[in-house]
Amino acid sequence: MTGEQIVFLVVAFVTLGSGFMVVTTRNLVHAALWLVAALFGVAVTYVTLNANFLAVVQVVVYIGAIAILFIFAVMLTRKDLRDQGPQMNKNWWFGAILAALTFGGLYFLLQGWEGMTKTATSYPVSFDAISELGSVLVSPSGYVLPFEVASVLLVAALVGAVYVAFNPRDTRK
Amino acid sequence: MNFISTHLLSTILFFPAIAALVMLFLPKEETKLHKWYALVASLVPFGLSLVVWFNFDPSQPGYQFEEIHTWYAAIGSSLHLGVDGLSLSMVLLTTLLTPIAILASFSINDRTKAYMILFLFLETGMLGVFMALDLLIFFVFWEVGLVPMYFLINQWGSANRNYASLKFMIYTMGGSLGLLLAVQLLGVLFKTYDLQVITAQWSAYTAPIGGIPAATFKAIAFWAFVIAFAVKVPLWPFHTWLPDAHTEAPTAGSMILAGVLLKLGAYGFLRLILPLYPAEAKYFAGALAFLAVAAIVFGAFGSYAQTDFKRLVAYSSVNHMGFVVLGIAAAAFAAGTADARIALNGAILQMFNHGLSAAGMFFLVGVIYERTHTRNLEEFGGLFPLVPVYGGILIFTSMASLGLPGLNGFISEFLVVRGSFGVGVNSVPVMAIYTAVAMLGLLFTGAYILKGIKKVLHGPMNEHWAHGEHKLTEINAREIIVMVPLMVLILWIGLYPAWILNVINKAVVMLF
Amino acid sequence: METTTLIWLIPLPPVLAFFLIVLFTNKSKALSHTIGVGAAALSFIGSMVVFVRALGVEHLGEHPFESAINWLPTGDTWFRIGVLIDPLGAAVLFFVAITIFMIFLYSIGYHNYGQPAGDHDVKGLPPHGATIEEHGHKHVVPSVEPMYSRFFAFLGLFAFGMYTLVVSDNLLTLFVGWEIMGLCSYLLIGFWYGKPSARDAAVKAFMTTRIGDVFMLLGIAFLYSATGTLTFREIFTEETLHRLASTPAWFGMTASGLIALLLFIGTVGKSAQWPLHVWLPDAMEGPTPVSAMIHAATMVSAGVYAVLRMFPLLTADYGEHGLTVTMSIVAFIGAFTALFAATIAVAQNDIKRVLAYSTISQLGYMIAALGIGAYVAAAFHLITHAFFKALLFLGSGSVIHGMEHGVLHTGNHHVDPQDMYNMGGLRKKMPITFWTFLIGGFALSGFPLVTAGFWSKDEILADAFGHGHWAVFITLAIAAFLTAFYTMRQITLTFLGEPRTEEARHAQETPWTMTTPLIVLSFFAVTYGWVGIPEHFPLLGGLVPNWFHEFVGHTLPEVREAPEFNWIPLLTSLVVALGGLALGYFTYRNVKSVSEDKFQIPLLKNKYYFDEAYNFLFVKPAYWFAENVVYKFLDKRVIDGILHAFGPSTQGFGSALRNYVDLPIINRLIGDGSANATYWFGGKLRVIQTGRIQQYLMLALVTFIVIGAALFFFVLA
Amino acid sequence: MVPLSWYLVFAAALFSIGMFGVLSRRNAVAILLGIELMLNSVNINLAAFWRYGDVRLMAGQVFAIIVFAVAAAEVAVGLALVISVYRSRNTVIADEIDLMKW
Repeated sequence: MTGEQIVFLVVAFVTLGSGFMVVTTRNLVHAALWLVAALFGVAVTYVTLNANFLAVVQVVVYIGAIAILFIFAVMLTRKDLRDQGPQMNKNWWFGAILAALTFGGLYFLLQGWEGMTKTATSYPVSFDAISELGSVLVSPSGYVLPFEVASVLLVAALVGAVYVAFNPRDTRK
Repeated sequence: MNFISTHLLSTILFFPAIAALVMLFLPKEETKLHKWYALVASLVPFGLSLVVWFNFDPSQPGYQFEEIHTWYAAIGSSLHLGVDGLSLSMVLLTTLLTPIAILASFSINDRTKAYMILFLFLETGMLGVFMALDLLIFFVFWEVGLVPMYFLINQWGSANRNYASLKFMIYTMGGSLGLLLAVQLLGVLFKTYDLQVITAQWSAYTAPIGGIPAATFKAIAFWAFVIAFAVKVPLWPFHTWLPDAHTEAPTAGSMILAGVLLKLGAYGFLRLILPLYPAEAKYFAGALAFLAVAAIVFGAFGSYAQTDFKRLVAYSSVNHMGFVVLGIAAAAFAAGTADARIALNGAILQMFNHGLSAAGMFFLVGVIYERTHTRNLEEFGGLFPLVPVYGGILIFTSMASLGLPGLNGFISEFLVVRGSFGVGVNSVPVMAIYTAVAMLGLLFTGAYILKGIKKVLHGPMNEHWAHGEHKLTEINAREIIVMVPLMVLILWIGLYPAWILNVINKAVVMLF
Repeated sequence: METTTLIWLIPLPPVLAFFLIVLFTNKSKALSHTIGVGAAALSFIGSMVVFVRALGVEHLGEHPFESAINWLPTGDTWFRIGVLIDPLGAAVLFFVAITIFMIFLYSIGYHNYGQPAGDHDVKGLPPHGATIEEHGHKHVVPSVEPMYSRFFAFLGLFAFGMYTLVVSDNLLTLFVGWEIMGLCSYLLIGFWYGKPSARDAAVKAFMTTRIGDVFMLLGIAFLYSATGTLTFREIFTEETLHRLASTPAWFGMTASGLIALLLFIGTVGKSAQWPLHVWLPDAMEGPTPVSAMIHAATMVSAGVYAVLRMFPLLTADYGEHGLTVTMSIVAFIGAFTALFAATIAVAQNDIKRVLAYSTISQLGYMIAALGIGAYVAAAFHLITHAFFKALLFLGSGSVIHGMEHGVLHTGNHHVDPQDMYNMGGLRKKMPITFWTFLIGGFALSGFPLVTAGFWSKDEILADAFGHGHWAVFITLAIAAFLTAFYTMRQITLTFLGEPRTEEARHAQETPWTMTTPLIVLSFFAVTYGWVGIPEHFPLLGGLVPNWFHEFVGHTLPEVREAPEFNWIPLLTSLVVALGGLALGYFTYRNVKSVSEDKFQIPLLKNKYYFDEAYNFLFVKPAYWFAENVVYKFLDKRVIDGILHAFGPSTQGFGSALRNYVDLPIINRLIGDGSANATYWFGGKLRVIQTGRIQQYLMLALVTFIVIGAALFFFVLA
Repeated sequence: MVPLSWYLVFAAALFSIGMFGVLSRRNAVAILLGIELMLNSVNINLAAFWRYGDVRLMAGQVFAIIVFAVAAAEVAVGLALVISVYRSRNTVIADEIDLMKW
């Protein structure tokens, strides 16, 4: 077992554990914080995959923006700070079975795939993935169209979010 | 001009239809314009068919003035037109009678535009049947002719027109269902609807179809053809639509019905049944002859029993067309013999002749109906002094219908009788008996014709028509002009039939 | 001009006259009769020229005038028509031309040309007289016929028909002429169509003759089929005749016999032989010139002429050992008719009807003669009879005309100017008519030696006797006796004695246009007999050569020998003629009124009830059959019934389809049923619509997994 | 070196956990949290496939970035909705937001 593998396993267990806490903990603020942990684990995973840019974006966007947004939302919508009452609905067991089945099914499918045990080639030394990514994203022969679409999507989401969350009763002249 | 000379037949065929479409744009109120326009439009095909007639070479075998245009390539059907001596005489009859009928309907003032448009379409439908050399096209035109006629009877007919028009339409359509199926069968078998190709192959076709022996199939298809045409001819006992339709139709409609539409059936016998089913026709000729004789005899009796003048004339058509089928049956019995050819000459000439005399008779009935508004023979009587010219024309035309020697009807009836009796003497004795029985019909032809003349013209004058508002007026100049070409042809064929019979005869010799 | 060209042209002037009068000159009486008579004269001159030229040809029988053209194409060959004048044709043409011309001339006077138009005359009825003022007082004179022009047109067409028939070289154009005459007889008998009796008589004449005509047409078709030609001289070749005579046909006859019989039935109709004789007496409804034309000179003769023409065919299988079936039938019908009609004639009072039955009887003579093979005798009698019978008819017309004058004078229109019992003593009033009528009557009776009728009748009797046809001989002898009797009765009642009515007292001789034809015809009624005196006749034989026998006899390839002279037939004819005349005179000399007439036997007077019987047996059943069986039952009930049954049955089928298929199965089960099922399922399933997003998601996932698993295991694996 | 399978199994596990959260949590915000986990597991896959394929083809990373954008948009709209619902119904419990039922 190499060091990389050890690192991976540690990170994976941490991440999965945090994820599990996200979905099971009663306190929603804690859940959001566990999410931060899980997201961080994912960021480390990106690093092990040599996707440095992604790791950075993960930290900046997810942890820095989205997770914080969640915490705001949790706080805005809480009636009392203790989060009383059941946090799981009454069909939670069925959800669990489905989740397990999904995992089992995916595992079963992956297991039967011959590319499963593929190992990575060594990362080319002089390859600058970030600049390559940048040029591909804005190149007409690359992904400029999805890029633009994504930006339109973001704008639309922005406007939509404002509109939806906007409370007409609160407006004062 | 070059286009017309290479597309002479299709020009004749479609000119009336195109003229009818143009007529749609004429103003609605101008009845006089409609009439003259339609008359001129129908004279053009007549002129062109005269051109065809004079450029036609009767001694050349096969079809002339042929044209093939792609129509429905996927199923092997094309607009294939052509004429031989047989169809040319019918084309000439049609193009001649249409302007005459249009001139005869100048007295109509109700919705003339629609009326004339229908009439022109009718002409195209009839001509199409006579010119078509493609079975599917034949069938299409066969049905196309029905529609205008249905509306002519239904809209411009007399009291019982709804019943009559419906009976006409449904009967004819019902009769031709089998024809459509049989045509489809031929089309599927040979991958083409071209008449010449099918004629060449079908009569010799022996392979079983769908496991059923070809002979059975052919017999069924034969009867499908026969019934379609028998309804149209009409052959006894499929004739009862005829008196109703003819009686209720407007005058010009009756003229065309009797003059041309009945010929479509007989033409079908000659163009399709005899060439396509020589063996079946021979086998079933006895039945055909029986029905023909029944038509002759019962037609004459039926006519004799009438008190309605127009109905009397209508029944006479059953009687006269019976001779056509008798000739055809005789020819089917003994195809290729001199007797058969004489019988066919007679049958075809009888078609032409009946077209002239029946159209004339219906017109004359219409003339008196327009003036008196009755067709009941009992209400006439002794009209001769009031309308001497009309009376003379009526007697003349009646005599043509009666088959008086020296007029056209005699020639054709004699040839039919001669041909079928000849078949009886020389090959199939039963035809002699049929011919002898048909003579009974010929006798009663005299009886009903004389009855008509007697009740209308002769006897003590019915004073009702002599004075005052009911005073019967003499036939007018337009009506005489309608009758003159008919009468001239009646006499001309009666005295010297060779000019037309020569064309027919050469066609018959080459075809059968 | 070529003789053949001339023959072609002979029939044309009358038909041209017909068209000219009908189309152009019908308004002008003078122009019309000028054209009509002129046309008749042209044809007459042409005929005479042809006749004279024919006389000049030796062996005309073998080398007749003939010419033909192609007429009808029939397959690979042509049907040819043409003209033929052989000795028979020439002889017939001679008398036809004369009589026709005379009749045309006579018609001018008969229809009162030059008289004023009538007071109340209408077209379609006989003229009733016109009132004129003369010397200050009014009196009624005969008025001109309102349809004067039309009459000449019809006569012209009639003449065309007869000439066509005579000059034809084939049976078909003969038939054409035959039928055109039929039409004209219809038109002329029904000339006064306003009278119901005339109208019905016309129809009766046409229909009765048509019965014969259709058989004749059948015979023509048969002959044409069997020989391939209708031209006389092609049929009458030895081999053709022999072939026909040896071909068996139906009913135990040979082909030639059957054909001849069928053609003969045509003659039965046209020549008014029993049993188709009924039309001829009724046909007297027509104007008198018409009666003369139809019943004496031309149309009825045409029937006999046709049999004469077909004589080789009739006798083709006659081998001098007994008559063939056909000949026996012909002989029987002829002889029977001769006697039968003569008996009826005895009881008739209408002057024209007597002549009508007399005509039937005389035609029976000719037919009987033909039936026993006496060709020349029949032809001879045909011609002599045509002359004297035309004379008698025209004479009777003259009498009627004179009587009408009397009727107009007295103004009593109830007096029938045709009834002989209203006449009497006319010999003084109408001397020319009397003397010519007397000549005609004696000729008809066969007054010995001087009249033509004697010679021709005697020849027939001699022939019958000479060839041993006893039954025929005796029948004809009795008929001859009756003929003489009723002829004398007629003369006595009409001309002799004293006038029985006021009208007869005021009768007047007729104008020259009417008497001239009488004189001309009476000349031939006497002299024409002299051209056929048998060579072996005592005293007279050989004084004049028997030209007729020599000439007409050579029409046939083999001239039959005239029978040996025998006193028995001669004495018989002398006795019957003179005896009949004497008896007639003495019986009717003093008869004053119809009640004194001993021969007014109802059976005879009513013509053996043939009209009634035919009406009951044929006419009414035919109409009944046509109306009730064919039209009302077959067409209206059966055929239309079946057709109309299609309507209700289709409707019944449709409603059955609706009630038992559409409504329960398609509507309720499938249509409403699917809706109901959906509704039911919806009701049951709606509980899963909880509105809870997570449950939806779960269901979706379950479905996804199940489908995915199923796909994986069943499709991919 | 870590085999590809590890990453994939790891991503599947994270995905299932997130899914469990989505299916089972009552709080709408918690459901959104589960969705975030699922999106991240997808991103891991994208990155892994990029790395284990030809690194010069940047599709994996590009799509991961687009998923980031989508996730951001989703969170923004989702949370706005939650807040809006909360305002009107005074609850964020998913079971109680069941207006759209029969």
